Amino acid sequence: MGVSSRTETAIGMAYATTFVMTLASLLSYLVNTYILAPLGLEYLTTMAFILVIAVVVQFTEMVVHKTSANLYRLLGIFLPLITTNCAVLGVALLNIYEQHNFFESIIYGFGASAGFSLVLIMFSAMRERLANADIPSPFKGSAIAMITAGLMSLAFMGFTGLVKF
Amino acid sequence: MESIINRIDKNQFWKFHGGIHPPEQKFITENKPIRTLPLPKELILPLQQHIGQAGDLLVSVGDTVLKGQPLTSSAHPMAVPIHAPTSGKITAIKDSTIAHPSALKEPCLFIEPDGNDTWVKRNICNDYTKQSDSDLLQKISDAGISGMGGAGFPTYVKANTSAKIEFLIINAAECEPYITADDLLMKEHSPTIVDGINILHQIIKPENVLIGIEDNKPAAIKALQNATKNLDHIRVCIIPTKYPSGGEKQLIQILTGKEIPSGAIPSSQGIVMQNTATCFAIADAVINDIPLIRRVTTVTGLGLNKPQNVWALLGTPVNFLLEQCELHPHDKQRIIMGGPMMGFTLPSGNVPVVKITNCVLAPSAKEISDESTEVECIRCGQCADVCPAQLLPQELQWSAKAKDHQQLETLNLFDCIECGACAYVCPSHIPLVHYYRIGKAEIREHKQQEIKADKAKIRFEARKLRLERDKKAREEKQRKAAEARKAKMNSGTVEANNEMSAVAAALARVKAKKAQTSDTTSQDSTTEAAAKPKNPQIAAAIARAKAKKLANQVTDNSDITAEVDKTVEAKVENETPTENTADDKKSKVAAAIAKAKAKKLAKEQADEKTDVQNEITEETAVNDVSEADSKKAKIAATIAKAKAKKLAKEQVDEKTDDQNEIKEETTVNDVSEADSKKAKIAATIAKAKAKKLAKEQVDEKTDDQNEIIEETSVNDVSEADSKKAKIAATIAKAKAKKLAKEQEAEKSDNSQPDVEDTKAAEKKKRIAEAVAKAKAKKQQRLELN
Amino acid sequence: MSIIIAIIVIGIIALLFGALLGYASIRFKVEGDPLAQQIDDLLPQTQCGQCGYPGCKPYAEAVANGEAINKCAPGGEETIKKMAELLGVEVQPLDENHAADNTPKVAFIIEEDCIGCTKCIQACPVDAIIGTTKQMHTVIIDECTGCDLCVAPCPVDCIEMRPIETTKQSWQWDLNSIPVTQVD
Amino acid sequence: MAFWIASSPHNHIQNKTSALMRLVIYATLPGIFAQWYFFGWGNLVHISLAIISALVAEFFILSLREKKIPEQIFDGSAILTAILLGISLPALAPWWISILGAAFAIIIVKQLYGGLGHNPFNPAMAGYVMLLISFPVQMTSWQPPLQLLAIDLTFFDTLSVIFTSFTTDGYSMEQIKTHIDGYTMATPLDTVKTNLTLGLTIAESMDSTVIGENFGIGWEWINAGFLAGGLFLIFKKAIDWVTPFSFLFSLFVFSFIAFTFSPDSNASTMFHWFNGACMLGAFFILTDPVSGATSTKGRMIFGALAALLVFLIRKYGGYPEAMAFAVLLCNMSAPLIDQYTRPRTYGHKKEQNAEDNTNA
Repeated sequence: MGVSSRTETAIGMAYATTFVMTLASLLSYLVNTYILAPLGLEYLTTMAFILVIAVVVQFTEMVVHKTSANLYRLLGIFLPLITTNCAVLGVALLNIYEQHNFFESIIYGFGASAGFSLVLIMFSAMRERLANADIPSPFKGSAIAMITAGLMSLAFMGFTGLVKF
Repeated sequence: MESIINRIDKNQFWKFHGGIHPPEQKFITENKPIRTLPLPKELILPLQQHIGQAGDLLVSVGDTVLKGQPLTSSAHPMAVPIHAPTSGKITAIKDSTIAHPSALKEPCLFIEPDGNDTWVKRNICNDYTKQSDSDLLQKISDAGISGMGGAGFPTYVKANTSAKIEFLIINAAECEPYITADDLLMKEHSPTIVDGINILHQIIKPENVLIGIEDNKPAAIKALQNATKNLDHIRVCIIPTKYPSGGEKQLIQILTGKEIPSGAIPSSQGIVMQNTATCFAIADAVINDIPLIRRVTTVTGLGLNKPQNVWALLGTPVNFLLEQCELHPHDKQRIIMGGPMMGFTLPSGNVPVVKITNCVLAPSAKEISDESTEVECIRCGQCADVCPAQLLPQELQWSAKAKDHQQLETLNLFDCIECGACAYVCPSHIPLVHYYRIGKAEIREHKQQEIKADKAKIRFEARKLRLERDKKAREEKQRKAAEARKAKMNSGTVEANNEMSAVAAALARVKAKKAQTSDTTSQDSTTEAAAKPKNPQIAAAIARAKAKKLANQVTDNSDITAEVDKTVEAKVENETPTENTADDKKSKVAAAIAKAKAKKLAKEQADEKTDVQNEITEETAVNDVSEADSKKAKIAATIAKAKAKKLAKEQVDEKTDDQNEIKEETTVNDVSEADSKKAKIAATIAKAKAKKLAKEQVDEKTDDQNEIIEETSVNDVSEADSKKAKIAATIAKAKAKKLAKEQEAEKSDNSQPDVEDTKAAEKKKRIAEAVAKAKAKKQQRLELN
Repeated sequence: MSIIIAIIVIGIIALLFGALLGYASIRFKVEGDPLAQQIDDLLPQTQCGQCGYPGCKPYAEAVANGEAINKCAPGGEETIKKMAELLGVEVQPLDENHAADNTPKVAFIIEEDCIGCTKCIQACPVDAIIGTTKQMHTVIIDECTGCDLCVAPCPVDCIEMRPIETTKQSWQWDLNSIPVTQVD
Repeated sequence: MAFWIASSPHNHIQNKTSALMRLVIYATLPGIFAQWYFFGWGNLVHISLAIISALVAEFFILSLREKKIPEQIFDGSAILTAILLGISLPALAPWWISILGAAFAIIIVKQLYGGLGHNPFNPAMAGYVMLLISFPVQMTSWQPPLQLLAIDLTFFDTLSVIFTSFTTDGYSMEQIKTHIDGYTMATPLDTVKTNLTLGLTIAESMDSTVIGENFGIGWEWINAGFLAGGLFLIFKKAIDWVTPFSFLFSLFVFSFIAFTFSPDSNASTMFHWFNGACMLGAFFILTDPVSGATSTKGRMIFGALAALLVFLIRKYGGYPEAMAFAVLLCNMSAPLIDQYTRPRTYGHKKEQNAEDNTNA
């Protein structure tokens, strides 16, 4: 919501999230396989992963701040908020759940974030177009964005059954 | 490059993107010869008729001028003069509506023709080929020739290019519907036009001369071909009719396939373009020494009975033209200067014909209907298909409506040539061009403002620097002067001695004064600001200072000192809550202190303080209290003697707070009652304070507390159910006891002066906590209620 | 026992990552935040002090440190919008205390009334008034920012703010404002 | 009198948005006729129901928003939306399906975004998808072509089925769908899909009665009707040719590759072309300028993307008819496509433009 009002920020966010997700699934795999599993501490995965994600996000924030101060400013609070993006933790946990190996984990994390990025960027392009639309005032801003998201999910229903597990 | 010429010879041209075919409507005037009009009664000559600068006036009101006499001159390179179109008298020089879409008023010369049409002395030149380039240029410039196609760019500037020119393109396309001025000019005066082209050729020395003409003017093409039969370097290029092929960039693309980069001028690509009418004017000026005082103007439209091309003197009011062509106006009649695609409507007929006026259009209601209503854009993209600049008009439109300037610039708004093709095809009838114009004007304005802001910033910074420098310089000067004086004094002369003694006396005086005041302003210098009694804080500061003085006067009495210290503290506390609430009180305190009666003061303080504390309990946040702490600490540091007593007093504070808390616990009724009770408590405390001496505090206070508790619980019994009240009372009692214990403990701590500060801070923290607790509880209760 | 192991393991992981972050923070250190400078660039530079700060730069610094962005009256909504975008905060309406009509104006000295006191010259933040003691003063229109700081100090009230006249160049294509003259 | 002041250009093409809409509506007629001929009155009933519902919804919203009601309500866009929705509904779906669908399309998908010109999604297709997801049973109860019906379906029968779900003779939907031989009938696309899961090859499926001699009884003619209408529109320059061409061509390419690769498990190109809502989508829905891409390059991509999605969903997806989903997904990506396919402005170098795009 916060970053999807302009394509520019959405693309920045997409990069950041992709980076975080891929790195997080990599690290969480390592942590799980080489630290937690040997010690029989699997019940700590969630906690450890949150730690991992927080660290990766912090790291990303620093990198972004260094490399692109402009993007850093545009993303603002939303950059650290990647931490709370459930998808990141979800991917990390699913990796364990589905018992992916090292490369599968990375690919899975990358794929999930690529999908997230695609939708985010598409959504932002739509919102940019909507910014100029003559929307009734009660629906301006977030309201119409939510409706749009709803309609988008309708469209994505078309992929039902496309993926065979 | 030969290939371009080869292609042209084969009549193969390039195409520009888009373009439209609006109804041409040239038949209205194209078969009628150019008519010469009688002299109008009055001529209105705007001083500026071209892009650039207006010249300086050479004449004044009342002067008699001859035909062809220059009226303005300027040394500015972008300025060309204007000339008197006929002989006559200048009747006025005033602001008048000019030929511009804005219909703004600009300075104009009014000439009343005398009917004689007397020429100034002319210098007819029969063989221009013998003249030097600079002479020719000077002539073109002096004749006041500027582009007659639309923009009005001074011609000699264009011709005086230093770049190597490959193509000189003569724009005879005349793609706008209705207009036939150039067409007729070519039909009737092709040889003169070709002379003009040759003059330009001589100056510019291009490799090729191309005349671009649309294929809907066969007669003009024929006339041109005849006139250029023997001239190999001139090629007449017949291009397909399509709007806007007469646009500079478009014509260049059609003929040469080249694109002029955005923001660049054609000469950077080795191309110069001139209009046919301009060529005619050049020939007229160079050969016949006739400055630009007349032009062919198409007066057309079905709203006229006699539409025709006319030789119009510059300055002829449009009204006169319309009269001559017999306008029969209808409701909502528009008079358009220029063509139907790019022209602009005139607000009145008083607007004069100027150098760029190639058409005056008076359409009937049927031809051009009135404003059709705009509906929403459906993104059909037809506008993008016809845009000759390959812009995205629909997206520009969204951004223009949303005033998203950044996006507009990203979409290259400034490459729009305002040809109107997009608005012409728009099925939703959106006046697209109008939106772009507004957008452009806004962006331009904005840039202007930005430039101005930058300038202002620089000036501001410069000024600041200067002021600083001045100040330093002044100080330096003073210092030097002082040194000089010192040196003089030391030199031992009588005068010097006198001076020295004078200075010494003055110094002594100052010192004495300082000594006097130093007692009163020992800790801070806020008394300096005493001149501003309005400021409550400063008033408080003064009051503080006064109180201090007072304290010094009665130093012996430690009790009173304590009281005074409390005053100071009360004031400090007064400062801490939100200012607007405290202002009144502060001034009150100030007034009270000014009276300097110790007892009264003490009482007042007590009231004040309790009030303030109550207030803190009610509204200030914890950090306010901590702020108070820091100030308190400061004062404490300076008044080290009174520390022990102050701490003791702070216990009272704490107690008061706790009492409030207790009371709040026990009270189940509403706030107003609580307030009255508070007041009672305050009174009690005040009494207690008045009585108490530093060492017997604890016992007494506990007693007092108990009393208060009894009181409050009794009050409660009468209002709330007795059980609750009893329980509350018990709790209160317990708390009071605990409190007393605490206070005792704290007192023992107080005996150690080293840890005083930390202890005090701790205690204050506890007060803050208590306050917060009380607040929370109160809120809870309110919610419950 | 396993709890202790768990705590130790988590602790070690945390330490490890902490070290990593610490290294990263040194490696990716960012020098100085040019935010105040950027904000200053957005402000209209009228130096009018209506925001309560003695000039645009001090206000820009204050905004960079968390001051409200809606105090610049000459900049109006436009500036607020830009600052909001820059700082990534919501657009706020212009602060009521600072609201003013922000049509561009310039100071104009009524020359007959001017007594040559130079007070306005001292007040002008951009040195746009020229003149000297006991001589008539005048405003350099192109330099005037329209801050109206010179109006108050004038002892004879000979300075007034006049809206900038529209010229062909600055015309905003407002067709509706064209006075339609009646012709017969 | 006073002179009238206006901004240039002063003359204007005599073409109106509403006229454009009307033209598109006329162009749907051949297809509708074919539909009526092969499937009876059902769709006509739905079309009229949808039009009424759409107009009422439009009126309601416009009056709430205090807009110019008479002009906007009859600009044709609402009617066109309703017609497109009515065409795509199963002929014998209950009456409330079309009412609900049209109201959803107009109120939520169109007017909430500000009405004509602002809606990012095609209202008709969004309405259809909503119905399909919410009421899968009703929305997949396709009536077989009339000639395969065991029962004679009159106009009144149709009305009766739509409003009461039973014919005047008391037959239920299920019974109507049942073939003379006792098989339950489905659309050709459905049939092929089901058969594929059953392990039958395409060739075997093609023998199915629903498919008939060519690619599906009735369906081929309906699609041909819409093709004719679409060509008419292109001829009248009411729609751009790029999108349908790109779509059909890409669909051809995808299905041809698949077909040559594995003819047993992939239907032929013609089968794809002339089944379902292919032509309707290609000429009437994808070309909706409001929700589509704008530039020529963008339209190419837009059409190709739609074709890919149609093919993928038809081949692998859970829903047999992919057109609506594909349209919505393409609508979604249209703004993005637009942003990256801005044509080079006159006088701007290629690289510079590319840079502009990345900045945008």
